[in-house]
Amino acid sequence: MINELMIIIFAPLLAGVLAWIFDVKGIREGVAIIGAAVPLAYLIQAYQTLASQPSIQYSIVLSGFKFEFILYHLSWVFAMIAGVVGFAAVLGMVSTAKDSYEWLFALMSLTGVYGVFLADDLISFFIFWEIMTFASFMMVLKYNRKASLKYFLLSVLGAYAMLIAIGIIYAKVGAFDFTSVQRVFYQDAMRSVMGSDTLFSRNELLLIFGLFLTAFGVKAGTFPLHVWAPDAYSETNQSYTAMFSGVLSKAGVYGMLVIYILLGTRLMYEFGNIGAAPKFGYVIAFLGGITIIVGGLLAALQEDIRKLFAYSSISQIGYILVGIGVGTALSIEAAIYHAISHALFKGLFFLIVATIIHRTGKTQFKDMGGLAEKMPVTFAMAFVAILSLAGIPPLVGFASKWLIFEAVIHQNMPILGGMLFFGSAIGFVYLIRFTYAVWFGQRPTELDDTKDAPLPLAIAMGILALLNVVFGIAPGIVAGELNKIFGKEIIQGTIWELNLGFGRYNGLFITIWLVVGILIAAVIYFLGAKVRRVPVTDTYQAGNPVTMDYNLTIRRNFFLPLKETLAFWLRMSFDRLYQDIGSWVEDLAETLRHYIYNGNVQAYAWYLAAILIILALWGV
Amino acid sequence: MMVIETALKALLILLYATFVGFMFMGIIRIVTARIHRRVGPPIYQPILDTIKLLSKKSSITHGLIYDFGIIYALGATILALMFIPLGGVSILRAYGDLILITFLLEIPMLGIMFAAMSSGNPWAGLGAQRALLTLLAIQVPLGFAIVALGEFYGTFSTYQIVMAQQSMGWSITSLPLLLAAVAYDLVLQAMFGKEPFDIMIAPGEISLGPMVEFGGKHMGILQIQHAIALFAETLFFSNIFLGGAVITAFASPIINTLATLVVLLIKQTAVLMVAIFIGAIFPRFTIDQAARFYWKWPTIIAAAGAILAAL
Amino acid sequence: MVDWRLFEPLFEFARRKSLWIVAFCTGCGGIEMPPLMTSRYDLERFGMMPNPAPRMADLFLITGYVTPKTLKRIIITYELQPDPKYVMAHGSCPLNGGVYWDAYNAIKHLDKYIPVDVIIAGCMPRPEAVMDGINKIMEMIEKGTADGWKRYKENYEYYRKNQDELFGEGWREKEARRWIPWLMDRKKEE
Amino acid sequence: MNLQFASLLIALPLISAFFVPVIKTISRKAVMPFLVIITAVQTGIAAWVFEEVYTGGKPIIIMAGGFKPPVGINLYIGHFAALFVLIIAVAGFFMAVFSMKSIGVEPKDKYAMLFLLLMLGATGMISTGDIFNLFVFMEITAISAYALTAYNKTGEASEGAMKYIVLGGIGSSFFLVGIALIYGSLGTLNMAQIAQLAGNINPTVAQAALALLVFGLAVEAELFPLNAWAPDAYQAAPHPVTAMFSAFVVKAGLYAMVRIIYLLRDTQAFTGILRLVLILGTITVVIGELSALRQTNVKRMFAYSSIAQVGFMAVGFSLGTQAGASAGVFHMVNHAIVKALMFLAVGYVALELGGTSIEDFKGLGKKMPLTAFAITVGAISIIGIPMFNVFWSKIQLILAALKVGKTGVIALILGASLVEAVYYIRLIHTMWFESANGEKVKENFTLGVIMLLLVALIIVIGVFPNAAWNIAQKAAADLYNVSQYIKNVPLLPGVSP
Repeated sequence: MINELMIIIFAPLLAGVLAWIFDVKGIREGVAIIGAAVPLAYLIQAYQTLASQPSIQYSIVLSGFKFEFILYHLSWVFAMIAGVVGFAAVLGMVSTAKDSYEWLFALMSLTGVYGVFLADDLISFFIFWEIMTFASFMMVLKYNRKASLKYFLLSVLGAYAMLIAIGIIYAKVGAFDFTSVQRVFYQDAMRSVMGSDTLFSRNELLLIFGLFLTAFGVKAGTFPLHVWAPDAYSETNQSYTAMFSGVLSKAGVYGMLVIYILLGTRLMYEFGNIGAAPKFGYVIAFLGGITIIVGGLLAALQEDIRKLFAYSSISQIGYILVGIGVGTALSIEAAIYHAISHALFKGLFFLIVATIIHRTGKTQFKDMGGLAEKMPVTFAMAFVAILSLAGIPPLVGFASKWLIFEAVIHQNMPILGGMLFFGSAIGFVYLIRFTYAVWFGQRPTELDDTKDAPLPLAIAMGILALLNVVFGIAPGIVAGELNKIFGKEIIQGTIWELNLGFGRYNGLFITIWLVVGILIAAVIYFLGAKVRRVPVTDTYQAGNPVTMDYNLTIRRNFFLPLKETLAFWLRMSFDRLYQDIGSWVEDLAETLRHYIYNGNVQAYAWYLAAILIILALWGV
Repeated sequence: MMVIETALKALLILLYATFVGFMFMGIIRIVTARIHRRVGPPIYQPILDTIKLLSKKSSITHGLIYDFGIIYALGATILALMFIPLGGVSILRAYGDLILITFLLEIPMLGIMFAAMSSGNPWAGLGAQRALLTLLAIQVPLGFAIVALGEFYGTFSTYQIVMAQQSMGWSITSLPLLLAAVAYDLVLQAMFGKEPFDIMIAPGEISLGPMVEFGGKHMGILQIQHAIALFAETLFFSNIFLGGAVITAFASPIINTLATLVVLLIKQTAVLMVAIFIGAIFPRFTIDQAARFYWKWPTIIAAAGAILAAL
Repeated sequence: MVDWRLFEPLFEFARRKSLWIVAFCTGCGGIEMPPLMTSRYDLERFGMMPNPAPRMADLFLITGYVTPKTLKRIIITYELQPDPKYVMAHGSCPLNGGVYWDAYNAIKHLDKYIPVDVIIAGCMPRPEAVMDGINKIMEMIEKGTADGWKRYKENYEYYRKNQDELFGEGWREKEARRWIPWLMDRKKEE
Repeated sequence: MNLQFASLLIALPLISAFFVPVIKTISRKAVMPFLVIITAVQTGIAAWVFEEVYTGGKPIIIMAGGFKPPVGINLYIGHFAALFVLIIAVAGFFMAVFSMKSIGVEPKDKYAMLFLLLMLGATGMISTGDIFNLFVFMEITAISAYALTAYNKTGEASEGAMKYIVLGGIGSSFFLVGIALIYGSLGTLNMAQIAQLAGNINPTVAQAALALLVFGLAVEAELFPLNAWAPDAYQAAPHPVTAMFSAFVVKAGLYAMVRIIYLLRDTQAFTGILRLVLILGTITVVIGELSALRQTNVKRMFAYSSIAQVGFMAVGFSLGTQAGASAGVFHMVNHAIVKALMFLAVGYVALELGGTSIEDFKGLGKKMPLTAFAITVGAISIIGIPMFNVFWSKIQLILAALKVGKTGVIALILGASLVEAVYYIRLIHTMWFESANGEKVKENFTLGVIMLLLVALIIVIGVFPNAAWNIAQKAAADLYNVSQYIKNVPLLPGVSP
């Protein structure tokens, strides 16, 4: 009997390879679904085990490295995110995936992400991190070279940063597994408190922290390393993006948590706190805050449906980082909660986008409109997702956002609080833009025979939408799991209620009273006169007759005034900066090669002479 | 029994809020008229308007969302109302969380936007866009004001804040919250949709923006929603900044409640008056001017308040 | 279901007391509206309110002469209004052409195209006269004789015939071509 | 079976090289098959020796004419030598097979002879235990390499060969001077004895000698800037020869350099030279990668890339720790496999589509899926993606370097490998996702099998690196701890200068 953790990690990869080899339509989809379902089943089964014992562990030795894997509450929660959203995304891909290539790499990235979440030592963490990056990169490469290259370079940069950090730690600690690394840093912290000299000097600590921050920041899409995300998220199979943005970005979040787990105490003692929040967390938190604002504003100004949601997920990740950065138990729980809800609604959103693109073949807002009548099911899903992301009670989006708000403001962090509020408003803004341009208004005639979502996509969306609602009405379910991570009741309350002591939120009451209010309104509505359905052209245009020949809907530059207001800030772009650096390097390289390998043998002989002289000076 | 009592209470609150809300709308029109040296309509005029609109004999719809958005807006407003402490008689005051109420006061607009945009009228779209950008603009000072409150009192429960004010005086008597209150009041101006921030419904320019397609009972429901929202927003403001009111001086709870309501009514009217006066004498900002304004002064004031409260 | 006839008097009162106006100010009469609205004659006393959107309007003011071009808008705007709706025409031009009685391009009889409840004679009627007309229409609403909207429904063929005679068949679609150029950006892009 | 038969590793290619003209007089057609058969036999012997050494755990010492060293010349086939002899033989065999298809230019008999001599030289360089003998073998390798470079009778071929000759000549002459210095001061040419006596050598002489030896070998080992000949030679040489250059000729030079440096560990010059090699290696990596960045000729691009990889190995060895040496050896093995595969594939593409410019690779995935797949796997492996072999050696190397605190160097190298990722990914995208014109090519079965073998090797090592890693560690140990080396060689007692 091979170990269940191994099954959880490698089942998707195996399925992917099989699907790739037996490239038969029907078979490969079945295999892939099984490959995505098996880990989920094992995780659900593992829940029973975790109730009795603290963790499940497993380790193997390979090329001199001991690879250790562990499944405990934290990794279980994250793995469940991967499991559910990954499964939904795979279902979606059944409709949208074109060839076995996509199956192979989509499932490979799922394996990678499972590995990252279950890894218990730095090397396997790194290796699965790389696998995840590589697989997702291949998914993008198929669609767009430039975007994929940008993504890969930034990711590999991050990965190498992580590698160096790991190496530095290894050189001092002599071990890779989390427990011993954590122990060493803890002892270090104690030493620094005692005042005796520490194993890692302050600067080394800063270096390691910075390197890790870079590594995880890239994957999470933190400002200013977010530039890859919009292109990469949009230039691939959108069903896959549900996984890409919903799960893979959570690997970066998980990494931030790993920083806490490993270096937390040491950093806290070295750099001190502000209030109850560690100073080093402030870096993360403020980066997160800026990410919220930048991502949100740019999302509002996009003209491409995929890009809008790409930026939106950057912005949402910002929330999670703020929660993590504040660094109290409550705020971290809030952050994980938001990680869950973000995975749920953003996965749902990208599946919706996948449906729209699958059915209409359009990606620009200017080509869409009035689809609500043609795709009612999809629109219903979109409605749930919109309310959830905009943070409308009683949906999961609000519960998690509310937790983050309370956690942050309770720590007396005014600026971050303001950033969060701005973020929620900008969420409204870009969502309405999406709603208006895609679902409402006048429908271009070429979309008149658009069909509704295909069954697999519909099922996938249904799963996620249902979870959105359930976890919103009964937020205590999630809160209970999160409390297990810290082993104490940080969020009290029943399954309906979150009670922080200084603030309460009850999903059930809100639902009830919302229903009551809507009933009252409905009564008034139905007492009124009968309504007559009119076409979209029967609308007031200063008395001008309206026909379908014209575009009644504002589809381009919907937020032009915003653009004008922000004109100054929009002029600076990190994306362009990086591209310039890239081209500089290329030119430099070309010049170098041109001058060094100039094909002139005398020059080569002179090199020899030069080296000889150097040697002589060296020697004598 | 419990349920019936609650339901009765809720109904009473609802009726009271609606009635007072309509009165407020009437007051707005009268006072504005007086400032214009006009006679102005009778104070019950908004009620007549609503009855007329509801009694229209024909009415159109642009689809399911067009109707549902309206209903949702009113429902959400009623929901918000239930969470705001109204002296001692509100239903869910125990769950009246600052953040929650702030969100709840915003979501009716979402419903209206959905309905308006589903009509496909370009002016409705334009109005929605402007309304959203106004929302975006006010969100920053609003957020800072809320943050200041939360940090100052260390709790998010509106009711506890009211109680605290009973003992330690109104919020605006302390500097940080005074700043927050100033910023919040500027925000209220946009929440009421009064000048100078009513570009979203600019009647002459985009013919009421989001409202352009609503007629008959849709508009009537929106009038009711507007009335309740007016009541709720003023009530919220006077609760968190003007000390609310919890009167226990008299023996019988009935009289206590009535006295509470009266006190609250006075405070709400005061809040309303400020808004009217500002609105009556100012011209209209374009949307980017409004955004720049809100992101400059109110934000600075509110942020100062929040930071002071944090220290 | 509630029997709404009981409330009919209340409704009539409300309708009478809150007339929201769509003012079609193309003619010279447009200049008479500002004094009516502002502090001199303050129409708001009667709960009347200028209102840009026809969807929620009750009273449709046509202030002055009507040309075919404006008539098209008048008809469309009128049809957008929900019942019950009332029309009031200022001046002699809508009544019988007035000074344009022999102009080739002015509509002589507005009530051939839409039902008009009250026509205020005069060229131009002063605000007092207009307010007199408003009183008149309020009385008519009370008596229930302001039934233009019913007549338009009943004799729609008649009105439609006159309109089509004037403009030709399918004029709504045809004419739409040249108007609203700012709505044609999709065409411009391609 | 008598271990002395291992000397066949040297003898077989030599003798058969001289038999080639005879074969030719019998039949022109038989030359190439003869070459293949000889290399196959050589592979068999090498495999046997490998098996013997790694099971027996003791190195095989072959004394010419039974004279004990230092009087007689001895061959020392330790773990490292056994491993690399095997690699040389296998690569030689594959390339011989490839040559049957790829070499159309006459005179093939000369080609076969030079081919065998090249193998002989490399084998000798790796397995000899005598420093002058090393020089001789190096010259054999070099000269046959020059000739093979110029084998395609084109202008650029002769130009590349010319450059190679000039630089190589300078290098080996200085190498000779270095040997002379050593001999003059120690009076012995036997490596073991040199190592034994290295302690009491005059430091100045030691430094000068070491410097000259390193200098001479660095030319063969392609360290910057002594590698200027490499790009032209690689591009101009026949495809199998290029593959062999990259697969073992360079590594033989590198081996010789490292071996000598380690032998003279006891001298003061040791650390200084190590630092020098470290610097050279780093620069080699950086310059190599950067130069490859905008190459439009794929073969030349691979040439630069392999230069950079050699820099990696040099850095690994110059760390001066056991871990570093192991990593270096491991990287040598992996790189030999990958580069053999890639140059083979590129050569094959050039054969089929008539060129190695990037244009010819457009839509290769449609035209020659197998070859494209092979190149892709190789590229991904070189970039250092997990589950492919190079990843392991790279990570071992980096960890070793960081253990001795060389963070800056590592940062530089990793930055350079970012560049590597760029140009390889561009190539992959061009191959698979760009529009192809031209019909599908029927791919040669034998070459396909060879490529698939190598691909399988890459992936197997990538997934289960244990075995390869242990072998590499053993080999590195053989290279690293010199005291063991001295013990292994049965020096004639009492004979000392």
